Amino acid sequence: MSASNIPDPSLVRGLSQRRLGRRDALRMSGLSALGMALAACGVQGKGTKAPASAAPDAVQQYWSDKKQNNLVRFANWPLYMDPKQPELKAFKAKTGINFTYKEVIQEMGSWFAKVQPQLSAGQDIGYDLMVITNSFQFSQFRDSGFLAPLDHAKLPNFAKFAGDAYKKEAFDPGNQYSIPWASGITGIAYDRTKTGRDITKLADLWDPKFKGKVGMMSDVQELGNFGLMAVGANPDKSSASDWEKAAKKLQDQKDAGIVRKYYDQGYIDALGSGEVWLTQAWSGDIYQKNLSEHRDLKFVIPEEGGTIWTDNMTIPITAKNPVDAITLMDFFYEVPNAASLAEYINYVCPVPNAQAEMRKEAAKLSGEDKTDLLALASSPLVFPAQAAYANLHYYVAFESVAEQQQFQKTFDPIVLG
Amino acid sequence: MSRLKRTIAPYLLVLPGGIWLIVFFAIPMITMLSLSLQEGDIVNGYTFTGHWQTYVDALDDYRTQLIRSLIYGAIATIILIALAFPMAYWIAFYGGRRKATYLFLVLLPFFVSFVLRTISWRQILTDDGPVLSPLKSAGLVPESFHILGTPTAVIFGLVYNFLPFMVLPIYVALERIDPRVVEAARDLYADPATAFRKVVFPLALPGVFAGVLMTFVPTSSDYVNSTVLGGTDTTMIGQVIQAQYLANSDYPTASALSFVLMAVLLIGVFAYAKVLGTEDVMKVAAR
Amino acid sequence: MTTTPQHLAGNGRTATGDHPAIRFDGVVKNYLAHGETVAAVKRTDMEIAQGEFFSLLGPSGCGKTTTMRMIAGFEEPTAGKVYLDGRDVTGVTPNRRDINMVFQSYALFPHLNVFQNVAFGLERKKVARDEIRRRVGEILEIVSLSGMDKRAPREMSGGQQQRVALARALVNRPRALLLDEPLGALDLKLRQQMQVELKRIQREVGITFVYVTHDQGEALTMSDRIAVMNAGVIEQLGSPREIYEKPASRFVAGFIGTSNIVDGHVERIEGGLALLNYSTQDRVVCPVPGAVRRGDKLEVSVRPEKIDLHRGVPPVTATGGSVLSGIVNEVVYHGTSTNYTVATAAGADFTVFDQNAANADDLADRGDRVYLTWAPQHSYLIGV
Amino acid sequence: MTAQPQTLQRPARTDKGADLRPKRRITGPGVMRAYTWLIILWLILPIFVMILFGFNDTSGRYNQSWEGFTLKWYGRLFDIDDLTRGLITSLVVAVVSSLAAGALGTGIGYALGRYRFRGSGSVNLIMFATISSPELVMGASLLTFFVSLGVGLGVVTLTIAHIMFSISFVATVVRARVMTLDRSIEEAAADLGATAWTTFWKITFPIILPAVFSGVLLAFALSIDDFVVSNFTAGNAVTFPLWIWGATRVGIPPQVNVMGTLIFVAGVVIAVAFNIRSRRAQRD
Repeated sequence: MSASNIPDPSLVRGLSQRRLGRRDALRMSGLSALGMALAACGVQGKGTKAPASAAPDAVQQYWSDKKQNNLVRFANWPLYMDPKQPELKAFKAKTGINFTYKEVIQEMGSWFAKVQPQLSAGQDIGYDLMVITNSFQFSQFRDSGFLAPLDHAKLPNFAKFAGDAYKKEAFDPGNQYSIPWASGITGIAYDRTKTGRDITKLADLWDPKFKGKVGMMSDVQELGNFGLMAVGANPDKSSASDWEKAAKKLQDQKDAGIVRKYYDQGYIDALGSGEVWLTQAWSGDIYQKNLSEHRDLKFVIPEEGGTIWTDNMTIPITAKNPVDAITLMDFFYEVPNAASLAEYINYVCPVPNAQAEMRKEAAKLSGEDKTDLLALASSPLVFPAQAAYANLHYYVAFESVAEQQQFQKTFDPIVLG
Repeated sequence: MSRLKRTIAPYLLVLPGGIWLIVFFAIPMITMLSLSLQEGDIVNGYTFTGHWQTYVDALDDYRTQLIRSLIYGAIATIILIALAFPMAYWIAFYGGRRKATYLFLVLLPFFVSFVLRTISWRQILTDDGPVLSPLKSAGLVPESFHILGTPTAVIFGLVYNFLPFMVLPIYVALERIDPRVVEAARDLYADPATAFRKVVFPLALPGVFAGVLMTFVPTSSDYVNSTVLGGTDTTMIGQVIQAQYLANSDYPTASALSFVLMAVLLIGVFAYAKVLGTEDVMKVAAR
Repeated sequence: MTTTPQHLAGNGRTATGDHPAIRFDGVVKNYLAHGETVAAVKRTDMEIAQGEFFSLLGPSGCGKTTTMRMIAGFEEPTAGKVYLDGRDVTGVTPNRRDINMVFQSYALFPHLNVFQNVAFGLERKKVARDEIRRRVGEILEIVSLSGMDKRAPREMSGGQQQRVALARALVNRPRALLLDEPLGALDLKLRQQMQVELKRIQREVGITFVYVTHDQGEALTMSDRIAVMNAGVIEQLGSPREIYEKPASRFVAGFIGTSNIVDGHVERIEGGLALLNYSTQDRVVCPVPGAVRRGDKLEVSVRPEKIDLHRGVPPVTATGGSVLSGIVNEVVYHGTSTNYTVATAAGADFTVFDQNAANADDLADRGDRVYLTWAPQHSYLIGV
Repeated sequence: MTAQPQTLQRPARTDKGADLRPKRRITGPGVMRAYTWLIILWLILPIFVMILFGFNDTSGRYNQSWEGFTLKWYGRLFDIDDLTRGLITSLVVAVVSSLAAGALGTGIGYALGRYRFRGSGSVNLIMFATISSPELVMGASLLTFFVSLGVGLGVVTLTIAHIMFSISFVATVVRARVMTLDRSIEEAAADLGATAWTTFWKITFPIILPAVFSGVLLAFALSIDDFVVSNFTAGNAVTFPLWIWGATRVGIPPQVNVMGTLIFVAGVVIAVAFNIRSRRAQRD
């Protein structure tokens, strides 16, 4: 933490964006107690001074010759918007901009692998807007120069309505390349009827009583984070030796036969079907599962802490319609739109005012619809209380590709064993 | 003129498809070999350095998965022969006029997507699903008993998905046997078991060989079954390769593993085909 | 069919008559097999006359089919020239030769019905639709398939398919019709019927038929002339009678019907008859040309049905002819005749067909001593 | 009275016969018949489950436990745009690739079945290699190939890949048919005045057409069902199986079951129709 007060030499030399990210991460973690509510963080300016694509005139250069073309092509994850696409329809009605919406992103790694060839060849990937997670692929996208720098003059709603926490994400300081779509918390989900007791801490994931009934995530970052927190390390401040310890801890868990499987998002099905009794989980999933199947699955942020991540809207550098894209990005930050979106996707909403909006809307409804919406508006998983953030950690921030590869190599054998 | 036409005609016919296969099958294999010897990362690019170490490291890290895959493939293949043979035998010799109908029933799963079928099994075999739930309520198996996530589940899935590939070639081979040959054996004092052992089985062997060829390679390189039905210690090499390519973007490692897998399987296949004669195997396989 | 349709019979082309329908001029056909040259047809010269029923007869692999395929144009001669109607057609592709073929397997187009099969050639020649319909109807009548034009080939019997193949070729009024063992796939009874039928049709349409077969009976029944081929060489070319009665070689003698062949040295020559003696009472008498001298070694053939078989006593009647004694080895009863195999004093086993006529009581048994006699004119000197 | 000995004899005889026959039926074929049906049921069970859950009255995204019968998912079949698009992509790719592979494979199959030529061994070898190579490796190598060329992945590369793995199957089917083709049929056409071109289109092609057609059908089936190769070469294109694979992370919506059911039914109907047609053609 104190490191943030000492000027980083590489920063002075105006070196890599990644270092800036790391430095920022440190600062962020220091402020985590307040959920980053404090705006007193002068990183933004420095960030925009960062080299390469982040050169001060980069934004100007990129946007100077761009015009609105009345079309935006949106690439998103499956089931990340109401299939009826009410928000997009509203957007079209308001702006006259046509849209295509495709749920083509299923995994960060595979998405990167898929579009990397086209992007590096400078070809249009067929999308003007894509939602990507703040995993290390985010840095890969950014460091490869695949993301267009955002012109914040075109994002007034974001400036106005975005929760403060979302304005200074560690992985993209100053939102140079991205603004959040939705955010989520990684914690533990469990089926109270199976476990027979409340789950409160990470240690429960290591409880031999649940042998073969514990789900962990196959994403090495998520898995590694939990391993790190279990050995008492803070993921975003962790070192290679912490990683080793965490990997050992996770390997023990696996060898003891406690882990049923390393899941992608399939853990939801597994939890629902009784395949696992408790599992690493993302907050919104559990909400949706309970709502749609009238289940009472629990989600908890473990005592030792959970992690928070963000899925972000970005514009690929080769986009044909960036102006339309950035207009749409800003549109999602209008409070009613943000509320409408959150109603469907049930993840943490980056627009705090949406909570009030939802309650307002609920007042107009009656019966089950009203209760549901009110429940949603009060859900700590969609609008986490400030206190909840106290326990939340960020992803491990890597200083270099080599470091990231080392991290991956440390945890890969556990998942792929 | 016409003689020249006749000489070049086969080449003109083969050329378009042949070029397609060379450009999109043979050359990519070479590209993959080349990439497996390169160093770098996806952001900064790769350069060829003849880096054999990738192979050493990859095999060091994933030897277990490679061997496990071959073992799963072998077990699945053996089970497949045992399951398929009696069935093919019965259809071929006792199917009568409904032979085609039975074969059609065997092929029915092919009309449903491979992925969907496998996911469907997941739904059936799940811990509180229609199979295990009654057993658990009846107290026949402990509450924590499960099938999914075990090697058994993975091999079960492999056997399920590839059964038709074993039944068909064995059926074709058996169907070709002239029943009079079997009668002749009986006439020459062979009891039914001996007639089967000395006449039917040897004649069906090419079918079994073709079946092995058509099942061992896909089962041991599969990653869908182990991903959907497997657990923590059932990872097969296909999963590793898939993850290295499509999640980690570690192309050299992925290429090296693919190349090793292909080499192991293709050398096996070609040796196998050489011993048995490609023509025969292909003939049965083509049916 | 009493009247022959004018256009089928004459067609104004066969009437030219100056040229043989088909002429082979020094034709040779070699194949390259495993790097070695194999002669399928050795240097051959032959002529087939207009309107002739000509058969190429020989065992399989003798080159008869290759010869025919060279006429059709499916094979090109390695050397020499093929003339059709006096025109050199060497190197002309089959579809441009005015010759049609009836294939051994019939080669009917399975996806086309009878009418479409028969009309195929006419369509290629861009004959008018009405004309096609008329000619196909006509030819189907000739081959007795009227009203079957909508049938698919697989719905027909072997004999019917054969007729379709014939009609399909004939309807084009070819200069010559080539038939490649067309009756091979039919059963005996049908085959005999079709032989008569074919001969009738050929007479009616007056087209040159070149008929390839390995069945000597078939060739003898139908042909005007026969070329007997062996190992790529025409061994004998002549009328059926000539070939049967006067085989030019031991091969021909053996291949056409059954022949008994004896050899021996000429003892004396008397009035154009050579005498070969095997013992005091065993002798073969054979008419010979003047060039034959005493002491020459001769091969003499005699047909089994020309021989009389006498049991017990040596015959006194056969003074001027051949007499051979022997022991009966085998007796096979054939209904119309009884066939004997007799080990003779001449050293060769003889086959004798004894007609089961009215006096069928003098049957010989195995082991009986018999005498074989035949008239001098029934002995034929081979290879003259 | 005279009938008595007969009635006495008869049961004895039939007893003996009955003794021999049914015994064999029960021990051998009888057991195997039951076994065969058991395996067939096993093969069909997941299909049944898939169809059943297309009628499941589930309220949310998750379609896991039975909640009652409904037909609503059939009415809302095309509610999920991307799933619909995935299905359309699958169909388009399958149509294009099966036709292209049909053309290219027929050329190879015809040449191999019809001619003897230098290099046919190599063609056979490469076909054998494509058929017996692991799909995974084919997909992976194509991915490296396209990435090395700097070609973006998408519907085009996907189609290229599907054509590649289908060619050999079509060629094998066509070759088998051409080999059994009576050569004299083609000669007969030539003899009747047809040029090589006419012979092929009027005679040879119609005769081998059923084989070409079943080759194309096979290619279509391979393409529409393919997951492994597609996963590597589709880039940001999404096919029906790829969408399902992606959707497993959040639960498979009932529409997938419905589409799966419809594809299944369509496939079965086409196959049965094709089978009946060709069998009728054979019988006639």
